[in-house]
Order: sequence, then C-alpha cells, then structure tokens
Amino acid sequence: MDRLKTLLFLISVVILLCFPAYSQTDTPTGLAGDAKPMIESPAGPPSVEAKDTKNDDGSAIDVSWQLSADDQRLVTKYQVLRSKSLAGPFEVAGETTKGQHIYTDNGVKVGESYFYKIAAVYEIKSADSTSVTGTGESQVIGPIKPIAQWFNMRRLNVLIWLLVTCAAILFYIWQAKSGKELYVRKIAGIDAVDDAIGRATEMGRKVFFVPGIQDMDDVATIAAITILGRVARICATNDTMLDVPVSRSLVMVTARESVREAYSKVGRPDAFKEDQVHYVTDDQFGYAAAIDGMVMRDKPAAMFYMGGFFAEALILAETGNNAGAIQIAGTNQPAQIPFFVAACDYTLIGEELFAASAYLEREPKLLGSLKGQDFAKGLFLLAIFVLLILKIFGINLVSIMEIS
Amino acid sequence: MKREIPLIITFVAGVAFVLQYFIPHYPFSRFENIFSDWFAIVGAFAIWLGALSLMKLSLLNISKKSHDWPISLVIIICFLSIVIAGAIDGYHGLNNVPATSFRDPGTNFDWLYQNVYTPLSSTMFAILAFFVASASYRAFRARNTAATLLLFSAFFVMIGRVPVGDYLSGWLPERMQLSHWANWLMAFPNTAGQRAVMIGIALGTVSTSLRIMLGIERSHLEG
Amino acid sequence: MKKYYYWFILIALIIVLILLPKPLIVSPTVSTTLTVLLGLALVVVLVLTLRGHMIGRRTVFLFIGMSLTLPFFMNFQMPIKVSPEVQTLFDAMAKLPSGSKVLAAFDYDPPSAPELQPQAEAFMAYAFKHDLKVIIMGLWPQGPQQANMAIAKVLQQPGIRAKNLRYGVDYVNLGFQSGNEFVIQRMGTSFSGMFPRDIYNTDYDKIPLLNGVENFSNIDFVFNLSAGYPGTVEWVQIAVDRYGVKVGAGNTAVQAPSVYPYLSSHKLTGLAGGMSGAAEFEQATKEIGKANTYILSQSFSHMVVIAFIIIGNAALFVSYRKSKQKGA
Amino acid sequence: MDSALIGTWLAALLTLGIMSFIYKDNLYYKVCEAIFIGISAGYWFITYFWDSLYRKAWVGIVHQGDYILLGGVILGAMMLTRLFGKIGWIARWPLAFIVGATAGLKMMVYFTTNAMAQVHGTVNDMMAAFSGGDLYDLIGRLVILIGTVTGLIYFYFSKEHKGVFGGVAKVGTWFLMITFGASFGYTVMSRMSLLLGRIDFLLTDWLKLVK
Repeated sequence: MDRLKTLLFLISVVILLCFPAYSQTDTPTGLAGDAKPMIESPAGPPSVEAKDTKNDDGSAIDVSWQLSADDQRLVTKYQVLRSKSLAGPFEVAGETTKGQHIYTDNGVKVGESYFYKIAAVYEIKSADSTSVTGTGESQVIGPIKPIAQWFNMRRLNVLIWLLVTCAAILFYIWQAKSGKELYVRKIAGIDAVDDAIGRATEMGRKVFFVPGIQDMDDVATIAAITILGRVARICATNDTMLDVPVSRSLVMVTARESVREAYSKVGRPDAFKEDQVHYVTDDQFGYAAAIDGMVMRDKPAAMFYMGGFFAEALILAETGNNAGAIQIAGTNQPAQIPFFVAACDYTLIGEELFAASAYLEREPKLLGSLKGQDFAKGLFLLAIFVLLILKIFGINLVSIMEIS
Repeated sequence: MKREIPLIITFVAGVAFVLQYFIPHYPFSRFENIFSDWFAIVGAFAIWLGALSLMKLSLLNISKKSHDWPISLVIIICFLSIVIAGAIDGYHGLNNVPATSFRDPGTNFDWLYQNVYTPLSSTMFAILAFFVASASYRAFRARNTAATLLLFSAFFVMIGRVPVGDYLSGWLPERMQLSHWANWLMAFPNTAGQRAVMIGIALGTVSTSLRIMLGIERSHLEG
Repeated sequence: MKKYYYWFILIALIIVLILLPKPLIVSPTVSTTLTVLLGLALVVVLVLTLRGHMIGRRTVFLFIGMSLTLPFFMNFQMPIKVSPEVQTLFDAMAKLPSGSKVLAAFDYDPPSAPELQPQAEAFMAYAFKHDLKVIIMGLWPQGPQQANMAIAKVLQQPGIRAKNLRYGVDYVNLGFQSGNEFVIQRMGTSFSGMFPRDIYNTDYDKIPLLNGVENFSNIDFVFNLSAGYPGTVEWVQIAVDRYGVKVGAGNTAVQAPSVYPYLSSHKLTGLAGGMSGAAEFEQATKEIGKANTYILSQSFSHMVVIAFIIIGNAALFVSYRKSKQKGA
Repeated sequence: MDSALIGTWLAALLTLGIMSFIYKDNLYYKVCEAIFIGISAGYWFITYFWDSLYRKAWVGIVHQGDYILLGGVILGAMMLTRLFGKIGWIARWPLAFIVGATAGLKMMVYFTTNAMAQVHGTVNDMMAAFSGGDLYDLIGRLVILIGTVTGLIYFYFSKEHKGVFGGVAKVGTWFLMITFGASFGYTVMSRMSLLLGRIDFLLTDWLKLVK
C-alpha cells in the first residue's frame, strides 16, 4: 500500500515538472522578464492565384491561396491586400478566418488592373485593444483585370426553360384568340352552384353572393365577377332573390352591370333591381359585421364567397354556417383556404378560382394562359420522372433544373 | 399617346429586370440599380397618395356633413397629430449632435407609436382569436373527406407544437410522441402540398407577368 | 339587464383588479383546481351541445379569454423540445465565429410582436454575447423600431451591459427603405446604394462597422424576422438564390408552413415558426424570455380550441346518427 | 402623472375599445378604429417622408448630386396627380413603371426559386435518399415526391378527373388537405399568440398583476 502511495507521489511530481516545460514550448507569449512579448511571425502563404470572377459585371476578382505552413499553429486570420501598382501601397481588401483559402474581392472596378498579396496574420487580443504581433506575406501577383461578361452562362438552363414556358403560354393565347376550342375540366364547386340555387328556390329563400374585400384591380375580384354573372343567370331563371353586398364602390358598379346583363340575357330584365347589388362599407370588420346582421335576418339558403378574402373570411363563414346555408367559397388567399374548407361545402382552391372563371367566361387570354401553365406543369412533371429514371440508370442530369 | 406610353414604360421596366438576370454586363446592371432606386421613391409617393386620398375623403365627409362626419374629424386630427410630431422630432434630430432619429425612444412620435399605434394595430388582429374559437365550435365540421383530413392534420399540429402534447404523450417512445408527429407532418406532407401550390402559383405569376409586360393584360392601366 | 349595468360591472371589475395583491401567483393546488374547473366547464358544454343547445358566441369568447388569462397566474413548467428546424437555425448561428457580420432584417410590425419580439430579443442577446456584429434593417417601416426596442431591452442585461457595446462598432441600424424586394435586389450590388445613411443620418462610409461591407458577399449570415410580404420568401428568392448568402428565419405562425419547401430544398437555413418556434429558439440560445412564459397560455388555448372542434363535431355526429335511425 | 403612466392607460383604453367589438359593433369601437385609421395613415406618411424621400431622394440629389434619382421623384410626383381629377391620367405612367418592374422581377424570381428550384429540390432529395440515408428519411422524401406530383396533377386543368388520372388527383387533394390542416393549426396558433400579447399587456403593464 505504501509503495503504491510513493509511486503515485513520484508520478505526480514528474507530471507537475513537465507542465512548465510544455507551456514554454507551446505558447508563443514572451519569456518572463521581457518588457515586450516576443514576436513570432507565421510563414506567408506559399502561393497565390487571382482570377476574374466569371459570369459577373466585372466588379469582382476571385483570390485563392495555399494555406500558410503555420495555419493551425499561429495564424488567426488572413488579410487580402490589394494595390493598383506592383510597388504598392497595398490596402486591405478583405479578411478571412484561418483555414480559409478563397476570397471574392468585390471592391474592384471594371477596366482597371490590380495586384494582390496575402498576409497571414498572428494577432493577440489584449484587454483594451487588439495588437498585431506578426505577419507573413506571400509574393505579389498580378496584374489582373476584372472583366464583365455579356451572358451569364450558368443561367442558360433557366433561359431555355423560361423561353419554352413563355412560348407555350403565348401559343395557347394565340390559339384561343383564333377561335380554337380549348378544353378545361369541370370544377366541382361550380357544378354545385346549380344545386345550391335550386335548393334556395325550393325553400323560397335568398341567395347571397359576397365578392370579397379587394378592389377591381385584384384578379380574384375579376374572377369573382365572372362567377357572379353565372350565379345571377341561374337566379334569374329560377326567379330566386339574389343579394350582393359589396365593400368597394368600384366593385359595386361592375357587379351591378354584370347582374343586370345576366337578367337581360335570360329575358327577365324587369326582375332586376338596382339595390340587389349594394355598397356596405370599405371597412373590413364593419363589412363582416354588416353581413352578419343581414344573414341572421334573411336566413339565406345558399351563400357564395368568391374573391379576395382576409381575416373576415372566418366571421363570414361561421355566420353562413349558423344560418344553415349551403356555402360555396373560392379564394386565392392561401391563409383563408383552410377556414373555407372547414366551414363550407365546396371550396375552389387557389388557381381553381381562375380556372373556373376561364371555364365560364372563355376569354382567350385567360384560357390560353391556363393552358400554357398546364403545359409547363406537364413539362415539369415529365422532368421529375425522366430525371429519376435516368438516375436509376446511373445518369445524373439533375443540374438542368439547378439555378445559380 | 395616353395609352401607348404607359405600355412602353411597362415593357421597358419589365424587360430590364428580366435581361438583368441573364446579362451581367454594363449597362444592364446599371439599369437595374437605377430602377430599384426609382422604385423605392415612387413607392413612397404611392403611400402618400393613399394617405392624401384618405384626407381628401374625410374632408369631403366633413364639409358635406354626412352622417358619420365626427368620425372623419377624428381621423384627420389623429393623422395630423402624428405627422406633426414626426416632422418636428425628425427636424430636431437633424440639428442635434450627434443626430437623433424621429423614432428614437423618448420622442413624441415614439410615444404615439408605443401607446396608440401599437395597441390599436395589435388588438385589431388579436380579436380574431375569439372568432377562431367560436368558428371552431360552431362551423368547422368534418362534413366530407377533405374537411376530415384537414381537421385531423390541424389537430396534430395544434397539439404537437405546444409542450402539452409531449406532456400527454410522454409515456410513448420518443419517436411516437406528439411533437414528433407534428414535426413529421410539417417536414414532409406539408412540404409536398405547399410545393405543389407553390409551383402552380409560380407558373401563374409567370404567365400574368408575361401578359402584363407584353401589354396583353392592361387592366391596371384602365380607370 | 339595462345597458349601462354592463359598464358598471366592467368598471367594478377593473377596480377590483387594480386593488388585487401584486404580483398574483396562485399555488399549484389552486392552479390544478382551476384547470380541472375549466375542463369540467367544457364537459358541461359538451353535454349541452349533445342535447341540442348550442352555447352562445359570447360564452365561447369567455372560454378562450379564460384559457389565455388564467395560465399567467400559474406556475407550471413544461419541458420544451427543440424541433429540427429551430436546431438547424441555432446551429448555423453557433457556427459563426466571433466578429462575424450578421444582417438582421426586421420585417414585421407590432401585431406580430408577441411571436417575433421574443425571437428578436433572444437573437440580439445571443449575438451580443457571442460578439457577432449586427447590421439591422427593415423592409417594413415598423421593423427598425421593433429592433430598437429589442436592443434597449437586451442592453439591460448585466452581462451585456458590461461589454460596453458601441453603436456603429458593434451594431448599427440602417432603418427602413421602401421598395420591398427591390431593396434586397439593390443590396445585392451595393448596400450603401440602398442605404446611403443609417437612421441617424450618418453617412454609410463613416460607420466603422460597415467598413468593407460592400454587399451580401461580406455578410456571414442573414437573420430575417418576417410577418408576411415582403419577408422570408423574398429574402430566399433574391438574397439566397441570386447572391448566395445564408438566410435563417423567424416567422409568424401564419407564414411558417408556406416556407417549408425552402427548408426542404436547403434554400433556407433553419426556421422558428410562431410562438412555439420562439420558445424553442429561446431554449436553444439559452436566452429564456417571454415566449417561455407565453407557451403555457398557448397550450391552454390550443386545448380549448381542440375541445371545441371535437364538441362541435360530436354534435354533428350524434345528429347524423339520429337522423339515420329515424330514416331506418 | 408622468407621460409613461398616461401612455399605458391610453393604450389600455384603446385596447379595450377594440376588444369591445366582440361584444357588439359599437361607438367606442368605431372611435378607436377611426383613431387607428388616422394614426396609421400618418405613421406611414411621415415614415416614408424621412426614410425614403429625405434620406434617399433629397440628400441623394441635393447633397450628393445623384441627379438620376430625379427620375424617380418626377415619376412619384406624377402619381399624386390622381388627387386632381382631370389630369389624373398622368398617374398611369408611374403606375405602369411599378407594375412593369414588379412583373419583370417577379417573373424571374418565381420561375427560378418557386418553380425550377422546387422541382430540383424534389428530384435531388429523392436521389440523395436513394443513395444513402435512413429509412425514415427515405419514406419522408418519397412522401414529398408523391405529394408534389399528385398535387400538381390536381391543379392540371386540361384533362378530366376520371379513371387512374382522377384517382391520382384525389390523392393530390388529400395532400393538399393535410397541408391546409397544417396551415389551419399554425393560423390558430398565431391568432392565439396575438391575443396573448394583448392580455399580457393588460395584466403586466397596465394592471401590474403579473411580473
């Protein structure tokens, strides 16, 4: 037991003695007694390379270097030094941390020549200020001129995909304009409109159409007015009362025209009354509260919400639900779609709203765009499959979809 | 003239940003910078237009003594008070050494921002929480497959994203706990659906932009 | 009851609240009792609903108000697990060496502050403690002001105050510029072009911190707090895809789900979504703040909403069964 | 009374005023709303004045001689002609500029980041999951692939949803519904947080009931 203790003691003494020895070789701080800490400079990077940055407007140069031999031991950072002449003076263009060996210098101007060198810097931080204690510089290289390119070759694939997509859209718009019948699939929510109004007719109750709180400059409102035309036509045929509360004066004017036209088309211009389409208020929640009151009073059998909706969607849908109405909604506002799906019987999701309006209106530019987009979707789907199948055979072409 | 020039402006501004993406060389890079700067300035005037139209409308309301004219008066007083406060604070700030900003803590503008603007704007949206709750009880029904799936997914997210989910499912193995379900749902099925919507909207944006730039769509220039 | 009685009740309530002892924290037993009572009340609602009495809107409002208010007085602690998205965000920040330049884009306004302000404070505290240089800007005019509030609060922490951080050297606020995504686009070539001066009208060139900050290539990380447009989507589309900078984001819960595709395609480096994201971010950075207090109320309210959905659907199910039986 | 205390009381009264809407649309709410409309319009007005017009345009042109910025100011001033009925058509020029520039930039960013990069991400992740990675990841990536493809097929309007195609589109709607459910949950979370913020203000800053 005693022998073990002695052994332990001896080992500890040896270890303790080793400590100062280690610290002296390991830390480069000066020896005791010296006024100034001893300076040790790291070796400079052995080689430097500078190249024009490709595919840019000539405002950058890529500088790269080999790490200093002392990278892990002494270097705390590298400084990229730049000058317009070989002799200098050199200014600091940028810094990187140790272990880094590339830097893109964005401080250059197109057309001028530059020289570079890299300094490996060893720095000690003292309490109040930073003092550099040693640098090792590389050789100067240059001159290098940054050049501007006329085409960003890395973006060639984007250009091709974009051209194909745009060409398809324009082609289909042209086709639609020249009178070709373009097929658009049926949309469940629109087919349900007839049934919903039929139910209102049977029950002898009103139909409400709410065109959202956006103005006429919003595409969703324009699509909504198209659908309103269809709804008004069926209401006019069935002799069902249609009520359209509106929150923008411009929308009121347009919607009124659309409804009047629908009534005339089915030969019931006499049944149309101006105040079927009426302005309520521009105010978001005021609008919702007012509709809430109307719905509670009239207990409509069917309610349509089409257009741009925001937070008021929730209040409206709840109100209609409590009145026991069949509800059909459609909006391009992604945040409101969930609430409509949960509270309404049918919901036109995002693009379906536009597809529905193209389907009803058959306006060439909308129909053509829709077909063009479908073409691009098909192309992308095809690309996914082809790329994956090629990959199975060991060919990796996924970079045709890469953007940089 | 009234029609052609706006169409040309639309075309030039749009094409400049498309070409800039592919051509890094001068002058395309410069165009893009100039147009971005202009855009910032025109944007500021557009906001001014909105504010000034509101003032015009409110003044008309007061002069016509329409039924809610006192409300319009409140709007004008509040508008002027914050504008004047901001103008004075900003002007003083320019002369101070070192310069201060009109929105620094302690200015009148900041006082209005903290005690009037912040509570009002926050509460406007906060009351929606009440409506969400009442709609949950009275309107959100699993009336068809779609709505059922939606509500189930919402259930897992709502319970899994707060610690109470793990509190309740703590007895399950790590990978079966509710927070894990929510993470999985968000990372995979949600990403898939969002991606489909995202690609669809992106293509819609491309076609609308193309129509606008080529003048096929010109509804924004009417009225 | 006459109309003005409600006003009396409200004023009396406020007076009572003002007179209550402060701070008011109830014991665990009372907390549990309150929770159980809330649960029982929901059971009563269930029974009423199944019998065909839908309770009124205002009662539902009362429930949600209670579920959010009561937890403030409770002293429950629930362990919070950091989700992978938040962990990614934190790891990216933890990797930054001290002295790194971080661009903090504050793109939100006061309504989103409950969700985003805790993230802003945690981020600022973390950045200051780890000597990250913070450059603040906003695509929303209210953003830089929210940033100032966060900084003012964080600077009160003794550990940070001791650092004697200097404006212009350790952090700088460039303020707001109009132009939405065009601002980001312009910054791709030149920060000083878009922000010729900071909020104090100091010239860009005269600010030491901005020395050598030409464009995104001199920025090590972008932290974006976003409540909508313009925000994270635009930062990813332009700053990441065109200028190759790393962007991590804190989002409002409304926006968060829609940016998940960017996470999956590795365009976005980490995401803290909504209040839960904020609480997790506080956990990850070890800067515990408001979000960790809020999360209990948040949990309660989620439970109440879930309960209401279940109750409503149970009623639907029962009435459906009944009508089927009648039909058969 | 110091201004901070007055401020807190004012903020509390305004908060309660807006909240009174949930009981019923009333005058108190209407006044608070009007204050909000006025203050926020003024807020935007003055912020844009100092940040964009002064700091960027005025200083840029007058102090630094960057005269090209004048183009923006002229276009902006044209915008204001909207206020004067007759010459309002001039406002179409700056509007055309805004719409055109936005269309150009949006076209590129949406096509690259939201369309191409998403297709790239879907394929690339799938490949990565094939060549290595655990089962959990593989299943997840497969779910993304199937969900994205079927979701896109749902939004394909040129073919009727019948037979196999209809079945695939149906799967697409399931994915969309799960996605909307997630958004639903997150939106509820957000709404609760906002109210939480206001309640915190009332309890902590105003009534000082909680620390």
